[in-house]
Amino acid sequence: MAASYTRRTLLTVVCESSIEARVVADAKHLGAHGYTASEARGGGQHGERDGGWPMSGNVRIEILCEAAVADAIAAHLQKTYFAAYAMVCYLSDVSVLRSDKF
Amino acid sequence: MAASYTRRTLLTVVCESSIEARVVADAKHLGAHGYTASEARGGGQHGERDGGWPMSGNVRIEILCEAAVADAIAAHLQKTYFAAYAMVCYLSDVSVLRSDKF
Amino acid sequence: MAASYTRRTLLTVVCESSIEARVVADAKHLGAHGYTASEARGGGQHGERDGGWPMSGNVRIEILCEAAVADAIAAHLQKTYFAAYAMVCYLSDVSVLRSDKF
Amino acid sequence: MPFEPVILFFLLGVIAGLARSDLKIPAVLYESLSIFLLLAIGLKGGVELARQSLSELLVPALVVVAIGALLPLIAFPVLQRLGKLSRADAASVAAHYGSVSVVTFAVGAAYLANLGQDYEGYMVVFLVLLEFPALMIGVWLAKRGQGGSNMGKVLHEVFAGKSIVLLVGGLLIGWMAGADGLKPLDNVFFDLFKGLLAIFLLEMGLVAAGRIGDLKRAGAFLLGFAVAMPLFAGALGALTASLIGLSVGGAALLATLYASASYIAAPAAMRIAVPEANPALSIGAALGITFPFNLVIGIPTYYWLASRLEGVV
Amino acid sequence: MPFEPVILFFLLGVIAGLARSDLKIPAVLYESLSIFLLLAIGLKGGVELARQSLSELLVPALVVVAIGALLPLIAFPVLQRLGKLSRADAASVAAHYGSVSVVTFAVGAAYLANLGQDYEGYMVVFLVLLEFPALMIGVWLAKRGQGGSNMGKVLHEVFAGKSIVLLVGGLLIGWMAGADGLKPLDNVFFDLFKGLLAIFLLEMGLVAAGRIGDLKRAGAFLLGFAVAMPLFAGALGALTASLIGLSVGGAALLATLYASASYIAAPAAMRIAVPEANPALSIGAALGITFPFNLVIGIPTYYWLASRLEGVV
Amino acid sequence: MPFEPVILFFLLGVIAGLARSDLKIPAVLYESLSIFLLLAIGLKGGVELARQSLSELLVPALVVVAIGALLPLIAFPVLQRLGKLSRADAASVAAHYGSVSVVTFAVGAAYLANLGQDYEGYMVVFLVLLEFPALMIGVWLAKRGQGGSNMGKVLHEVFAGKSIVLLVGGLLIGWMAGADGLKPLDNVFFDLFKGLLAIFLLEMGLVAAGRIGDLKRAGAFLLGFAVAMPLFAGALGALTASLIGLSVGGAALLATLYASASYIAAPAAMRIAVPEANPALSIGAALGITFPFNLVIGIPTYYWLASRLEGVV
Ligand SMILES: Nc1ncnc2c1ncn2[C@@H]1O[C@H](COP(=O)(O)O)[C@@H](O)[C@H]1O
Ligand SMILES: Nc1ncnc2c1ncn2[C@@H]1O[C@H](COP(=O)(O)O)[C@@H](O)[C@H]1O
Ligand SMILES: Nc1ncnc2c1ncn2[C@@H]1O[C@H](COP(=O)(O)O)[C@@H](O)[C@H]1O
Ligand code: NA
Ligand code: NA
Ligand code: NA
Repeated sequence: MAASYTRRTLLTVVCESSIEARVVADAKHLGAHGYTASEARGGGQHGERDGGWPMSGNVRIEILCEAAVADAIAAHLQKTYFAAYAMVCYLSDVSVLRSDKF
Repeated sequence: MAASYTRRTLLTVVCESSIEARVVADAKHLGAHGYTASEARGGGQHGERDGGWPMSGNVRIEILCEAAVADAIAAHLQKTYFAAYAMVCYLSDVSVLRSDKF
Repeated sequence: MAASYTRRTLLTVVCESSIEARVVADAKHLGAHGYTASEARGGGQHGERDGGWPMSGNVRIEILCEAAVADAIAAHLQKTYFAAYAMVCYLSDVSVLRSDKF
Repeated sequence: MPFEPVILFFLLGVIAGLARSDLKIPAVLYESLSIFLLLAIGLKGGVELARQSLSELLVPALVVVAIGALLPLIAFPVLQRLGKLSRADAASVAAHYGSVSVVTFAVGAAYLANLGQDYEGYMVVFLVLLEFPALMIGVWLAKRGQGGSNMGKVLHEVFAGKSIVLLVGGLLIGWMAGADGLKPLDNVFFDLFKGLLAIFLLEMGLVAAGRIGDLKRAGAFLLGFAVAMPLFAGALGALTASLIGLSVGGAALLATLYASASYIAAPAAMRIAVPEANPALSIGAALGITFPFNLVIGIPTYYWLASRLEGVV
Repeated sequence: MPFEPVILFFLLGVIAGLARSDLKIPAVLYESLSIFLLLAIGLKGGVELARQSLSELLVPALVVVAIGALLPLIAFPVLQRLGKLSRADAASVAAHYGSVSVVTFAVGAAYLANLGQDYEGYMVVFLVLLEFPALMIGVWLAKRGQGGSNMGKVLHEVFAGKSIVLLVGGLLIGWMAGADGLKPLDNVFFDLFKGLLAIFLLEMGLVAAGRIGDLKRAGAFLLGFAVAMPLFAGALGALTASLIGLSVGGAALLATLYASASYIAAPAAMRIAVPEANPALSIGAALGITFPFNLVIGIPTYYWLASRLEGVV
Repeated sequence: MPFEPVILFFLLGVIAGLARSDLKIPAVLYESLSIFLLLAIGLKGGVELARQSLSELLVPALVVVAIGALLPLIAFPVLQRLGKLSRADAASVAAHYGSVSVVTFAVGAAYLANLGQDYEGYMVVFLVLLEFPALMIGVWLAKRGQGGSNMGKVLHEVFAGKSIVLLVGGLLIGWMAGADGLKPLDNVFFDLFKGLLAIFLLEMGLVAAGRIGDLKRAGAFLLGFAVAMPLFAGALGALTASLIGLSVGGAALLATLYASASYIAAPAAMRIAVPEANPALSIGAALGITFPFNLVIGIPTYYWLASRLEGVV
């Protein structure tokens, strides 16, 4: 196969929409080169968030990056947002093409 | 790094929108503490589901939980919905912060 | 547990909406039996794509398939679209039920 | 036969769909328009109802519902025996055809307005009443002698379903507020009705074109059923209308209601209550054949029938 | 007390929400309607403003803002001492009640129109001016003596927030174009206003019904506050109106503004600037109690109050 | 020069975008409004066309298309030689400027209506006819001598693309139904047109503000081209109009069509057919410069030109 893969980390953050811009800015600041965001609903410790009106919308943000960058972002999110905002974040290992992008 | 990770299972279910509420309720009943849902389109054994009208919409549901809970939910979905509904489900391993949440 | 799992590959493609139909058609041609798509926004090498108007929308496509099929699709996407289109793609390992579907 | 321009929007949608145009009506616009149409129809009916003595409606309503309930009971054995459909499929298709299509009703009303033909304002009440009995009967037909009929879930699905909530809610608001109270809302709910119906029909055309694939799986019997059943039901509707003494316009609309097949409430309810039924069959027939058939051929036919029967019965 | 039909749409939404209907107004329709309502209110105000000498507005505006700024300052100690709320929660709730609700204002204006009661067109200017001071005060109350007040972010969040952009933008466009220039847009921005407000209220009813759970966490004190505060603020508004010599209609609207609690701008600003405040408390009170209270009971009461005060002061 | 208020909505959008407001017009509202505008323009043109002998249109239409086809052929060498753009980029930009912008056309028509200036109703036919030849020419320019031109895909992309489907569909429906048949739809498709155009322009302002970054990459030559090209094309349009004997209003609109640059059909088609062209260049120029230029300066200029030429030619 022509494709050659590199291991990278995929950091997924689900949080309330009101902080989307800040989470993305923080991630870039800590070394992320890109992100993907999509609208989401959900439920967890902070109750049901059904997206029916602006204050109850969630966003699902995915960031592909090097493991160290993912760690730094996750640590930053934990410190900055976990106490006061509805937020979940998790990491997984993926194989990417064009590793220089991430 | 301040962040300390725990392994958890991420169960992803893609199914027709009409059963979203039931799948979420079942998952909670079987031990899930939260979920994330977003609108989706797609295609598979049951043909194209383009989301153009209510009956052809899909939903993508993600549930972070312990491996045993994910197994239980997956087994339940298989038994209850696989025969009659458009549905796909898969599991992957992820690292979470704040493992007590899941 | 009644559920018995098989390993499969999950190929995720994030790309500009204008080529969604072609990517899906190519994937089916190369052996995919299904796909899931959802609207997305994001940013990367090609700048911010905020989904505010049709030309700036992204789509997030997921394809569950055998590893060889995923490799073939990824290689094809790299060859056909990477140079000219905003696109990211990555692979991860997942466990599926009903492996014959994929 | 006079010509109703909103149908052209439906045809445009069908053609765009068949030509694989990238024209897509966003799902949210579909939902928004259907919320609007359901509310507006309810409000209109409610305003008419406020002019009406409710007690006089009781007997006609009972007759309309009772005869309407025959439709799924007649369709079921035909589908199961002649059509060789499984019990679940036969029951689900019967439920779709026993229930009613709000948009077909709206096009029928527009057709009459175009002709300057009046009709009883409380027809909307019949629309509401006819929506659900067939769904109950369908579930019962599917589950007879099996236990675990899920009837409770269906009841909730139907009564708390958005189409009943909006129709009945609109009906009540219209009834309470009356024509005067709603006057400031007329600019939206009455004046925009037909134009927005046209856009909705454009979307329905696209959706119907997407069901063509389903029709292949449906088989010749079901295709025939999708044309014969509305004609039979329309005739029954026109007769029932004579029985309860409706005007020509009212008779045409009752025929249209009986003849129409539900594609909003019924698919949703059947999917929950009779999951083993294949939705491609019932939706393909109802939306792919019967809906366009009624729009283009059925409604003028039912009107003609209603005019014929007037002198006779 | 006369009867305002748009409220029935709100009630329908509440009932549908409590009955766990699957009726959902798509989030995009909510956003689209709120864009429309904000723009339309701004345009209307701008057209009126063009008829007005701006310099005459200066003193009344200063009085209205200064007295309005008392509201969060009065509410805060009550919430913190009597209500035992944390500093952040007390500040956030105070900011919600000090700011204003655009939709409550719109229903108030519809109520007056229904009665044929005129009011000063520049009330919309007060609406805009009252939106943000309370938010600044809320942030200041929360952060006093803590440093890191984030005031810059709040200022940007508020002034570049969509509700101010659309209201002020509409105001300026209306002011520049004048009634004649906007005439070709009246079919949309004026004629559709009330009907679309009705649909928006249906949605708000669904949202409010979803906040019921929050109310349990809020506790009895906050429930009482959510009724008492608007009555107190409404009375203060009616008095302020006498002070600056508004008509009865204007006084009723100013009372409504003071009495209303923000649930668009305030939640967004507080979430960014005072994240440690629990949004369930402030939103539950503002949207779950005060908003419906004002719609059904408050507005007629403020109008009654305004009529009473007219002769007196 | 008279003043067209809908432009203020565009400016509001630009300002909100530059101020980084959180105001976002949901993508679905954008799509819904563009469906509405395209359909409405088509319907309006169709109704006018029904009053027209089609055979008389043939020669003027051929002239308009033939001269319009010169535009991309002239722009391409300028862009490639003087502007040093790659072949693909030059071809893509040429295609954008050779094709037309529906919204610029609509604002031009509103501008004339505002002045009480009539124009030939069949201008919409020219709008449709001018949309695609330039796209074909652009693809041909990009692929000349390379093989694999994808022309088939482009043809399908354009003819089954939503803007042609809705414009032509509307045209046909309007033509078949005629003014009388469409009367019940006027409340939506005609009365709401200008107000909804205003909201659409607000959104376009936000989008245009977001293209500012692209302009930096575009370089000084392209910025100059984005102003000079519409002026040149507008003059050519006014001359062509004299040639075929259009009224002043018609001449102003034809000039506007020639001068406008496509940002709906062209970007979509070029993305598929000439992927190696950088969309930031063509969209940045067309949407970031030419569109606002035409709205504010171009349209009044073309009207002035058309009035001047009237006596002369
Ligand atoms: N166990 C879970 N699995 C998947 N998503 C979750 C889970 N818990 C929370 N979430 C998502 O994260 C958001 C915030 O979570 P929380 O802070 O727990 O309320 C929720 O609204 C969900 O969308
Ligand atoms: N191979 C696949 N990869 C990704 N998603 C799939 C796949 N197969 C099915 N799906 C999704 O699952 C839904 C139901 O699948 P099915 O039951 O196979 O029709 C489809 O509409 C797709 O959204
Ligand atoms: N590092 C990343 N992590 C997640 N998504 C990304 C990343 N880089 C790019 N993307 C997504 O892929 C799209 C195209 O990427 P690009 O070709 O780099 O502009 C972007 O608009 C994002 O949605
Ligand atoms: Na029926
Ligand atoms: Na207030
Ligand atoms: Na042009």
